[in-house]
Amino acid sequence: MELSKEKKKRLLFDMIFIRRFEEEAGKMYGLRKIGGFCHLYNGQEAVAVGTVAAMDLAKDYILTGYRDHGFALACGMDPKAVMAELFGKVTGSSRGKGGSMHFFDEQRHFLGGNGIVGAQIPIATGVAFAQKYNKTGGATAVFFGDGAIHQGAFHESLNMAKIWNLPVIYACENNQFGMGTSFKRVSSVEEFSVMGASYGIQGRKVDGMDVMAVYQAFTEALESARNGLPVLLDIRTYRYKGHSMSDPQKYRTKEEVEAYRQHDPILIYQDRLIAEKTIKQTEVEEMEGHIENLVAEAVAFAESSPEPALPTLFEDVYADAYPLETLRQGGF
Amino acid sequence: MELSKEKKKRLLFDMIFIRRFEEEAGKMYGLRKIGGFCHLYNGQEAVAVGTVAAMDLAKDYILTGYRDHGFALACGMDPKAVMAELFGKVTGSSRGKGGSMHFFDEQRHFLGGNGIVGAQIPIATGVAFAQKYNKTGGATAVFFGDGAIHQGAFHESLNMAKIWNLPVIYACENNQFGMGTSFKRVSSVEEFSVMGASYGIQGRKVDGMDVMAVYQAFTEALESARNGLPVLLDIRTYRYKGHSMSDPQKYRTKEEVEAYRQHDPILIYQDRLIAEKTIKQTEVEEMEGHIENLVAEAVAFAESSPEPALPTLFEDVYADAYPLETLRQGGF
Amino acid sequence: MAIMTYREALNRALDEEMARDPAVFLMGEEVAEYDGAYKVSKGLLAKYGSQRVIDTPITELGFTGIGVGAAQVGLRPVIEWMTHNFALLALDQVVNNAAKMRYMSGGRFKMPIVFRGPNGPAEYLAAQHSQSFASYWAHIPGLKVVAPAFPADAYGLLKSAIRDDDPVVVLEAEMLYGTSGEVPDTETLIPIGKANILREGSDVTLVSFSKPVRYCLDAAKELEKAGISAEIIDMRSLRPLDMETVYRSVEKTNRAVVVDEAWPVASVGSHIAYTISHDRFDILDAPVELVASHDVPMPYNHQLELEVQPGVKKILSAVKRVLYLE
Amino acid sequence: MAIMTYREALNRALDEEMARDPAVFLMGEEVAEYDGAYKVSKGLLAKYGSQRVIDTPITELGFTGIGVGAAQVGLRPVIEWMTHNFALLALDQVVNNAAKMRYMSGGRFKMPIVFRGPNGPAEYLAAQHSQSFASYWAHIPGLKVVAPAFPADAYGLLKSAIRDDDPVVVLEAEMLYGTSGEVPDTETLIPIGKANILREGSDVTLVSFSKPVRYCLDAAKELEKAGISAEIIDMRSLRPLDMETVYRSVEKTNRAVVVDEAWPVASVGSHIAYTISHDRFDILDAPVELVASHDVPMPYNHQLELEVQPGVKKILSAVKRVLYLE
Ligand SMILES: Cc1ncc(C[n+]2csc(CCOP(=O)(O)OP(=O)(O)O)c2C)c(N)n1
Ligand SMILES: Cc1ncc(C[n+]2csc(CCOP(=O)(O)OP(=O)(O)O)c2C)c(N)n1
Ligand SMILES: [Mg+2]
Ligand SMILES: [Mg+2]
Repeated sequence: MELSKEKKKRLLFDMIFIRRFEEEAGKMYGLRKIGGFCHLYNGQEAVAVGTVAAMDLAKDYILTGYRDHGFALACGMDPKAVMAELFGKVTGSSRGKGGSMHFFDEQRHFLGGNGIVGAQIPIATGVAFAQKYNKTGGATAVFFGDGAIHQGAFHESLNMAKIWNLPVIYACENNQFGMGTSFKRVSSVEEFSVMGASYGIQGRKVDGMDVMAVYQAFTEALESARNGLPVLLDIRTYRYKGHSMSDPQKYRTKEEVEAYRQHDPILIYQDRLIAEKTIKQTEVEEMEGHIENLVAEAVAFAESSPEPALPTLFEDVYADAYPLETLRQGGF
Repeated sequence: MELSKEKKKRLLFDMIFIRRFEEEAGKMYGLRKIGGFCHLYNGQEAVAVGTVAAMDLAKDYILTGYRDHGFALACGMDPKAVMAELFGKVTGSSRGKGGSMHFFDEQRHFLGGNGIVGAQIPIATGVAFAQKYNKTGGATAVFFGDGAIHQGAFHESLNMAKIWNLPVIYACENNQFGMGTSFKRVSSVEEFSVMGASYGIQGRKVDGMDVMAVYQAFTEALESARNGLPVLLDIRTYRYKGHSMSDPQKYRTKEEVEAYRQHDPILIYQDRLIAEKTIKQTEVEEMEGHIENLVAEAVAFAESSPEPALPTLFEDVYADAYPLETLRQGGF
Repeated sequence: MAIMTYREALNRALDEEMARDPAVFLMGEEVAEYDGAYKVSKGLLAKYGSQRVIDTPITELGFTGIGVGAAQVGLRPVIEWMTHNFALLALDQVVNNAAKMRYMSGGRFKMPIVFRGPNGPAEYLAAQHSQSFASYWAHIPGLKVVAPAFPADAYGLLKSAIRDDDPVVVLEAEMLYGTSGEVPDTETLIPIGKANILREGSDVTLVSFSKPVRYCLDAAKELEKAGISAEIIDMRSLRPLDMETVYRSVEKTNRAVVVDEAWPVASVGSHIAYTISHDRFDILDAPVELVASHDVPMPYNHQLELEVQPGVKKILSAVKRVLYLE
Repeated sequence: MAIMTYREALNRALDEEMARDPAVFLMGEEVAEYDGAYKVSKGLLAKYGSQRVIDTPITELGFTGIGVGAAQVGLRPVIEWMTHNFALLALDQVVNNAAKMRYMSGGRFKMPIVFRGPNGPAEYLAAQHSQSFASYWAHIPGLKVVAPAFPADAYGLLKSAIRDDDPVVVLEAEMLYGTSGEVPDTETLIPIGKANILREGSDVTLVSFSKPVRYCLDAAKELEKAGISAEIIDMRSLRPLDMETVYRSVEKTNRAVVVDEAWPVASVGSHIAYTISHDRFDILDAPVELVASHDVPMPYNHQLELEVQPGVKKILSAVKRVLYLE
């Protein structure tokens, strides 16, 4: 299970890339190029990257909530299409109709991007159901927050996954807050891994600030899931930014955030790779330069892309020739 | 915690009474005096009776699902009003508007009677919330089936009950079937008591065919609940009749039902009381005679009561003077 | 033409579609070993096995979401809700996911899923079990909605629904499962979005769907005795609504009565009535009447529950109003 | 008269009612320590403590049901949904329990509970977060429903809602929280079920509620320039609907345009439009127009999302149609 040098570097690249992409997204939000809710992924990069490294997206699937930029990019979605989507442009991955919370890429097996807290949990269970139905050998990983785990959808899904032996990994991306609420204030248990016992499912706590730990845990979880034994993971991570863009963050101290930043998943991993001589400092700098270009390219693409034409609002409602006139109201 | 002789007899009386009442309800259903869904309680009498014996309905509350005849009677609802409700008469406990699934008695602290599987679980949690809010010292017991425990409402409620230390007992009345489905086919665990661990709540299995065991377990559970520690009980019982009135019961054998009938909660308890000389056979016969009269009285009352007048259909929609004309449609 | 019940017609549609396409599966409470709470899935477990006919725990939100996920990756789930009353628990998955998946992904996903089960007032079931939620589904863009009143339509619409690449909600009428009618022997699909003229007439147009269509037929017979000729349109589909067929009829009769067994406010019935009022304003000789249920929860008592709902008497009286005979 | 925002007006209503009646409590996601996701509950935790201002886990079904239970035994819960979009998860508790408890118990229980939160199209939030569910609530007997457009109404209606012994759903307009207006200095309740004539006029009646009321005001100014006098009625309550006030206006103007930002099919807007069409059939000089949102999920792109919704331009064009000027 030891990764190749190339793959190890790739993980570093992906994490730095996501971080930079998010910083840029934040900047573009400040410039009002992006609007609405925009949930940045800074601090949590090791989770998406470690996961995707373990998975085989030729047959496996990933779903997550609205904090989906990191997973979309880790799954290999085109950053230009992702940035353009944030800009609401017609070249965006959802033609400008989805925005930050609704990234999808059916080819890269990234199935969203869901704005309703917890709603992705049963949906992912259904994807795993289909994998079993079609005997694809694939598994599905679904991510949800520490806030989402209390939703009824969680309870209903895990029970069905177990009774039907579905190939699914339930991964709580526990960044310790649901909006302004520390998970400890609204959770009757401190370790979500214990919840597996209610369903005869293995539960496990994972260090989400360590990309290799995530990779390892996912590799093992996948093996279990592929054998029809669903798994529950409580992945401890931390978000550096506010919940969305307009969060005064009074619910935590600057010191707390700073302390976590000292254990930054990127820095730790980078130092480790340098120490073990997998990568050289100069290579990292090269990487950063490359990433800089990619992000700039994405922004330039988004910026220069056209807005969707107004009649596109009537498209993508139905698959077939729905009587279009009935969709128009009020003297269009 | 040893019960007085009188109280012990009372438990026997109540169980026999419920059994006879249900037999009569079944008969009346056959005669088309009662319609719709009618979920009989035969076999489960020890649960309702043992529970109520432990509770103090001056301050405690009980809620259950649609299989509510047993609890309604155990709580002391007037059997005449209950039978009249089954008949849909205006003298019924819900003025003929509720029927079998919707018994209520606010004075006897029986809060229903709910037709949506699992819906009573959060409602009961709210009743317990109010008890704590008002510092009444009371607790709430909510009953739901083995089928209901998988509903998301269960998961959401137990977590909140624990974080707020609500005085509530979650009692799964596990009669081993949800309609035609053995609970083992749809449950990822065999013992629901383990689910308490997901919420830091004590879980416990109870023999629901033994009224004293139920009484004991509830006495202890109530003490815990009153101290702000909610409890989860998995009460094993068995229903003798079909799920509702039109159930061919192909999902179990006659032998299985017969085997449970050998451990009938009434017979066992009656034999025990006779053996320990709490009651004499003749007293039991007297009791049965008395019960026979009560049930006959209830039927006579229901039979002779008037149908609700048509305009009553517009009553009880709102508390105040809602513009009645707007409730009428289609040229009444 | 075979005579079969509404229930059998639905069963046949499921059976044929499952035989035709291995991606079709049926999931819900009691659909497999119990053969369905209303026996619509009778025999399917025996025929297609437990991989394709699946009993779920009582978890409407969960298994509806499972259907959405399975459809997102290409299966064609048929999700049975034991009744639409319980579908409220699953509404979020239908409204926020199934109906919007295509749109919010910019067209990346098909959503070939069917949600079905009995809907509408039944008998002796009281407030929580006897309701029509037609308007909840019809309100939502991205969904299609059908509400058959006859075995042939139940058969043909369910087949169309299963083959449709959009999510389709099927409102089966609980009280009609046991009713019989002719169904073509050969495979016949009924297109979604096409109303059916059940009876031609010249004096008044009766527009309805699902169970109350039957009352319209009875009312028309009564009216005929009084020399009044009623045209009856069974909408069959509630989304899209085939208003053109309605308009053509109203152009002939200049009068319309809409019958919907749901509550009146913000109902499909009042919407159809408005649409006629608006689009055929100039030719209407009388206000369009709506016969809906009274605006109250359903009582258990049988006399009351019948009084709450539309029936022949109320339809006759509405017809008399539009003909200024009352 | 103080000038305050819609948000502040709601906050004041909550504050006054909590001060007045210790049975009133506020529960929802982020209502306490965060002061509310939209800051409607600002300062209430500090003032009333964590027993009465309660942060919940993200469990809409659960805490809504908790509210129902608390109300059943006499408390007066105010349940905040972070938005009505998420209330779909809780719908069952509102529709099947809160709305029916009184009825199915034959009048044994009051249900003094308020469900509130932002509703309706917002900005840049896309399909799952930008929807109006007015019709879902208005459809249900047993509920009352209010949808204020101005701070004074938000204040006065929320106070009435909290004092009402029936369940009341309050539709707050997400885009109006920051808008300002006069609110009486002394305690003033607005009765549920009374519309408000915002502007008198003689040529056409504009009927609306919530955010689009503002567009009607703007449209009326434009129309005035063209010599057209528009009367504007803000329904304020959607259940019960004060149709009498609307009828009196239409009797004067003989023309009506209804504006509703929800989807058109089976909407409150189409219901109002039907009711006018029916009850004032003889005096209408033109079909009642409905300006609703286009019948599509909400897109993220800002130009598209504006185009989807009713706006001044569409209202003007509808007015021109009812005046046969187009
Ligand atoms: C059903 C539902 N309820 C409420 C919200 C509003 N909301 C959006 S994000 C959020 C917090 C979720 O926290 P968590 O699950 O921990 O995810 P994180 O944001 O930390 O990634 C809330 C309450 C929503 N989108 N959906
Ligand atoms: C939400 C919901 N789903 C489905 C039903 C239909 N239904 C009524 S009872 C029942 C079985 C419930 O079984 P269980 O909880 O074990 O209770 P029991 O009947 O054994 O007392 C079902 C599926 C319902 N009433 N509500
Ligand atoms: Mg979180
Ligand atoms: Mg059971």
